[in-house]
Amino acid sequence: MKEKITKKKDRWREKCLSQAPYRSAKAELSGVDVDVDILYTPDSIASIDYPQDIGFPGEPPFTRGIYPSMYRGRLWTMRQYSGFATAEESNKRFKFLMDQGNMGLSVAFDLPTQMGFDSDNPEIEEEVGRVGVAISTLKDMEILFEGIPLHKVTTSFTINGIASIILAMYLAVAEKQGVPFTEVGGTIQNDILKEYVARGTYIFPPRPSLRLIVDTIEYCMKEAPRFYPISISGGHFRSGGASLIQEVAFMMLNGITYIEAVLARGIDIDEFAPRLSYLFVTQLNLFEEIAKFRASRRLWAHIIKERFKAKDPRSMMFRVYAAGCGDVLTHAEPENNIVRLTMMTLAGILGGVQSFFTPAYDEAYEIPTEKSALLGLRTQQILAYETGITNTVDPLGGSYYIEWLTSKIENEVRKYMEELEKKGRMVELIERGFIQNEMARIAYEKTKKKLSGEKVVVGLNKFQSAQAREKLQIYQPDREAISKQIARVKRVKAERDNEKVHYCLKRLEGAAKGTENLMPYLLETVKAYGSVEEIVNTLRGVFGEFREPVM
Amino acid sequence: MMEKQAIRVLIAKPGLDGHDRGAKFIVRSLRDAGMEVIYTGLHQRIPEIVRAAIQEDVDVVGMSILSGAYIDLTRKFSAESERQGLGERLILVGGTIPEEDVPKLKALGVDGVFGVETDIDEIIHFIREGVEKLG
Amino acid sequence: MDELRKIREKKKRWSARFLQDKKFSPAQTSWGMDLNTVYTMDDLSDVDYLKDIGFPGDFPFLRGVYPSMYRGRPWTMRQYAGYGTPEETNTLFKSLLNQGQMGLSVAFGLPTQIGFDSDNPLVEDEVGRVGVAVDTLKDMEIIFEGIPLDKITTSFTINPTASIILAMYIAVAEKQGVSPKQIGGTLQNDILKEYLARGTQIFPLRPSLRLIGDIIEYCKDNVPRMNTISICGYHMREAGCNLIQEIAYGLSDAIVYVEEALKRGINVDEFAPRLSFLFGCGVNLFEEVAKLRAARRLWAKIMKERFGANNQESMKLRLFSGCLGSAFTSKEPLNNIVRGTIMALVAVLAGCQAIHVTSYDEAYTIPSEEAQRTALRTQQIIFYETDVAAVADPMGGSYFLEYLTNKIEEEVQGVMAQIEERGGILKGIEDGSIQREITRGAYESEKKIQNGEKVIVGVNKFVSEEKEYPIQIYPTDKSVWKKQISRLKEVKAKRNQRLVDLALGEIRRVAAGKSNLMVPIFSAVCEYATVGEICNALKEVFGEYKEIV
Amino acid sequence: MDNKERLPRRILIAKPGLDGHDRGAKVVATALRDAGFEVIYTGLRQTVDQIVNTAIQEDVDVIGLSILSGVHMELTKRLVKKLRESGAGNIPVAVGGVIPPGDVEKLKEVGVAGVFSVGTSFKKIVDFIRNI
Repeated sequence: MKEKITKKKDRWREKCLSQAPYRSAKAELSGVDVDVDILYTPDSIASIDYPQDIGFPGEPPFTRGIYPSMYRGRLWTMRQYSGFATAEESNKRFKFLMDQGNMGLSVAFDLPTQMGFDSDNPEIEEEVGRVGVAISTLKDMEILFEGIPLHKVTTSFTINGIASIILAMYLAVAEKQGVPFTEVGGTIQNDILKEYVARGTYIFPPRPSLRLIVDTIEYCMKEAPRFYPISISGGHFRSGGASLIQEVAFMMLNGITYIEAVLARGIDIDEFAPRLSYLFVTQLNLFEEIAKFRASRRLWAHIIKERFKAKDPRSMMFRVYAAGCGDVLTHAEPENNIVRLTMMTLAGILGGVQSFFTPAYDEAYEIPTEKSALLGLRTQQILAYETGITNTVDPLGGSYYIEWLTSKIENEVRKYMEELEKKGRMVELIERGFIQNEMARIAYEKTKKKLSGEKVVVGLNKFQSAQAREKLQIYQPDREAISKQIARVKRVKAERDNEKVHYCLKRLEGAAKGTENLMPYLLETVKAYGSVEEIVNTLRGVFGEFREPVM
Repeated sequence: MMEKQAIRVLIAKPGLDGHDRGAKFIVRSLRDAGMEVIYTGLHQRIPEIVRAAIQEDVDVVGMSILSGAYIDLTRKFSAESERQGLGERLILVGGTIPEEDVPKLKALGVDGVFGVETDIDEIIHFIREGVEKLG
Repeated sequence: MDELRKIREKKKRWSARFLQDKKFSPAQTSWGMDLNTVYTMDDLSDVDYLKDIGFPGDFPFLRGVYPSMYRGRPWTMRQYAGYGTPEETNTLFKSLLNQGQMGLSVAFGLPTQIGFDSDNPLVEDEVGRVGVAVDTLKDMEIIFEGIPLDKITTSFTINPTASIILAMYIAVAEKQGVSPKQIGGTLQNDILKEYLARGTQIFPLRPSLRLIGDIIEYCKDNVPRMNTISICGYHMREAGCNLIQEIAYGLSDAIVYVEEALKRGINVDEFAPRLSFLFGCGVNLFEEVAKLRAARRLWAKIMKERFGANNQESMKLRLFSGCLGSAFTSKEPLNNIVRGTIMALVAVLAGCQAIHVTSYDEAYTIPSEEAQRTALRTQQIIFYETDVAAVADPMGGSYFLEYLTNKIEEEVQGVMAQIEERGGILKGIEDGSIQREITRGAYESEKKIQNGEKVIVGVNKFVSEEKEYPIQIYPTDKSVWKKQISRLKEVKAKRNQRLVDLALGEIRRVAAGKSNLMVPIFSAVCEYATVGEICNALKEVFGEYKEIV
Repeated sequence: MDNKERLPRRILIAKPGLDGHDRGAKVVATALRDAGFEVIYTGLRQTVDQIVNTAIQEDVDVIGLSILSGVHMELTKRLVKKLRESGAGNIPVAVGGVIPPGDVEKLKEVGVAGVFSVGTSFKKIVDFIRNI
């Protein structure tokens, strides 16, 4: 059969195609371009063994999805990232989005919080409440979740350098609401390795940071089993300019690093691997993006099973949270971004993600307005309820092109990972700045192509209209609200039991010098209203600070 | 004839924002264009940036700001330049900056403002002309 | 075969393990067929790749009508446009061409579509409202002023007056020094769907069909690059029928036109390559792609097997596709950009030759320039940024899609057979049974929306508080009408009335006989006879259609 | 039951103007029939004079106009005027179709009793007629 098709295809190429001139096409899979054929047929995927390579949803290697009934059973979580200014304002936005059908909360923090500064620190005053909500003490966190019962929602926190502190605060809020830790669900990003390469909110050097992460994983495993203590991210590499292959490969190598660090404490893989989650972004190349999710599921299942000898299929599940990539949005003609975001959201859903975030069309970096935030949610709802794509699991499965791409991506990632592993362990490669350079090289090439017009961006470098540059509106936080936040932090610091705070910080310092799990100490400190900055300074005293290798 | 000296540029990322893709792209592009470029890395405080500019004796200081705090940071920069005596340099700010805020930045002493979708050749050209004028 | 058995066994085990007691919602296709949770190879066990799927550019054309598809060249991004006066339309066309649009598409005002002149007191309010007003050749000259007709192609949404508009277009070309042999484009010219769904019919059924036969015959000899009919399922779908009926009615109408042309003794391969089709693209991604692929395979078989076509070109179902406007909502209009994107994607994934994306504000006004731009950008982004056009029929082989394609083809064949059993589509139109079927569908689907069974986001689920509409309503005034009647007066004063009368007399004479009407219509148009005058001459002979209510 | 006797029973659904999109008109006519009303549907392209004549001859209780081509203001004004001139100004008129929100008040000023844009629920329309 295969031979017959190949033969006929060759004849077709000769007879029909040779008379029709056509452009060549490349996949942007990696730095090395891969030629994409003009047509895929059964013989393109003849080496694929259905039961072994594709299989059934809910069974390893999970190519078609990690749950047997996927979106027929229940929809992905529509998780719109939001948070700005103060806890009060963000609390209001959360409630608005929940009223509109948002199923899970997702908190964005301002940069001072992410970097471990309190709002009342005059050195960073201009950044308070700008790109997310300001959280300095437990008081702020209590207000953020005022009237939101924590056993009814799940919350995702985009926080890394101080993830353990935020987790402690969230658990403290739950305790005050009378919700047992065992009923608290959500995710903290807590993936520090990618911060050194792509996002920049690191504080401590990699090794102590890694310890903090293992502490949270171990703690959640025992105390808060519904909580995902880490979301291992490839997405930020991609947004920072990496290729699709790098996105997957860096994520998996980081994942391996975390897993090995936990295993080093003598914990069994099947005890914690089911609580790991992963984060990708989607860009515009629809089929490549869909294939990426399928390939990653298959590859990760193999790695967990073969390399780490997991037995529980749940350990092998690649649970993925994805977001549309802000990097491909343009400031010119912002409505065009609605089209782009629709495509990126579609890629995620056809890729079988567990939750998705569609950014707002009018922000490339800034805080969305209520209207644009709502449109992001509407995009997901239209896909979920109007397009019928949730009616069957992995609807593209079997497509010659998709199956070919899936295998191709899997192989390319595998090759690239092997290459990198030969060069060293991930932590070392990051410390040396190797990964950073590897990524910057590709980002540079990509940006050049975009600026030269070789890579078409509609409305930007091709088909610009006269009024191309719409008015860019930068979110400026309400100064009055910020002043209130600063005043609140000062008041909390004045009114709390300062002796107790000092005592807790001392205990924390002592524990940090040893090898104990730091989570109980952090919990104790935040409950005494010890602030983010105070905790970070205490830990910095023990751990030191990371300095970026020079470019 | 004296050989023309390469233009020296300091690219800085003030503030806490960690999105350095744009800054790194500029660094590489300016180097490709034959300039000597010093990149500060992330999370630079303004006084450190001004100090580095004086020490390295650069012709151009470019700051990449994507967090929206460009006015505040630029104001700090110009006060600090005054204090440390930075003198005449070509000052550039790049990032997400709306049209109507450009005059405000110019009033604070910024020579050129570049949005995120600016053509790189435009920036190179601007630097060459600006440095020539400075003498 | 061994592999299939293995998969079947495995699937059975898998279902027993996971799907028996698990809670998951049932799902159906839009026409009510139950869907499995997952599709695998064994759902396609009777498919023979070479025979049933094949290669693009090769019979049965399931994977596309051209071998290289969009790698060879992009589809034509054809945004339907035109309003107000011919001058305004001309300006708009030029701006769209500057924006990268490749083909023009003219929307006509209702009076022009139905054969009334702008100075007819009955139509005062409607001149230039839903499209441009054309009374005489003069207007057409203005619309295409400075647009070289040998360089672009134009699509005309015009039906009972298609012959007049075609004659005018040829006349404009000749004035530009362009031979009719060089001009290309598409006339909608599909009268049957007007009786069914769109409502611009003028004459009774049989003479209307004769006019279409005349156009086909005339173009074959004189305007060979013109697509003579665009056979529409689109409007029936918009009027309420489901996607099976959309294709079944469309293809049944097409068969009528083919038979009409064959009656004149023309060989099928002489005219069939100039037939094209217009179907809708809905938001149901997989169904809609499957539908268009199924239509392609089915049409190829009909042409080959039923009409004995030999030329492959005759078997190709060339597709122009448009977003279903009925999927758009006037609430939260920006949501329509999301819907438009999915529908445009459907068209591309299905391999259409030309695509129109509806502007997001079209649910209640003439599109604003910005909304029009976004609609065009939707297509450009899909082509240039998403790379879905890099591979021909990229979804081909998907178990779900191929399964749906087969099912839809079967269902469409069933409906077509039923229509034929009941005496054919013409009889169905004449006795109103098809119209009733369509209305029933519209009513049922409206009820489903109202009781929430069919979800429309922002309308019956996730409804936000009604805010101000962020949309500008197209302003209307009487200036278009005034301008238009004053021009018409001027043209009438300047033309040679005696020659006009002679030409109209010739139209009446030919209409009563059997010769081709395009010849006298072309002469009348060149003398600046009006659309209304020509239609009235024809009405005197043909009579008028009476709607069955 | 006296009260019930006086409830409106006969409804004229009319499509004035040239627009041929009759999906909405036909769907509403069907829905009203389902709700137990007697519905007279005019068919396409009715002039204002024709609609008024039919309304009087058929002794209808309500006139419903369906207009999708944007000419609702002009046509409605003309129809209401004609109704009054013919001594049938007491027949309530409802307008349905593509009506921008800004025009709703204007239509009511002209004398229209109800305005129903595309997507209005059948129940709302039925309730409106019952409450006349």
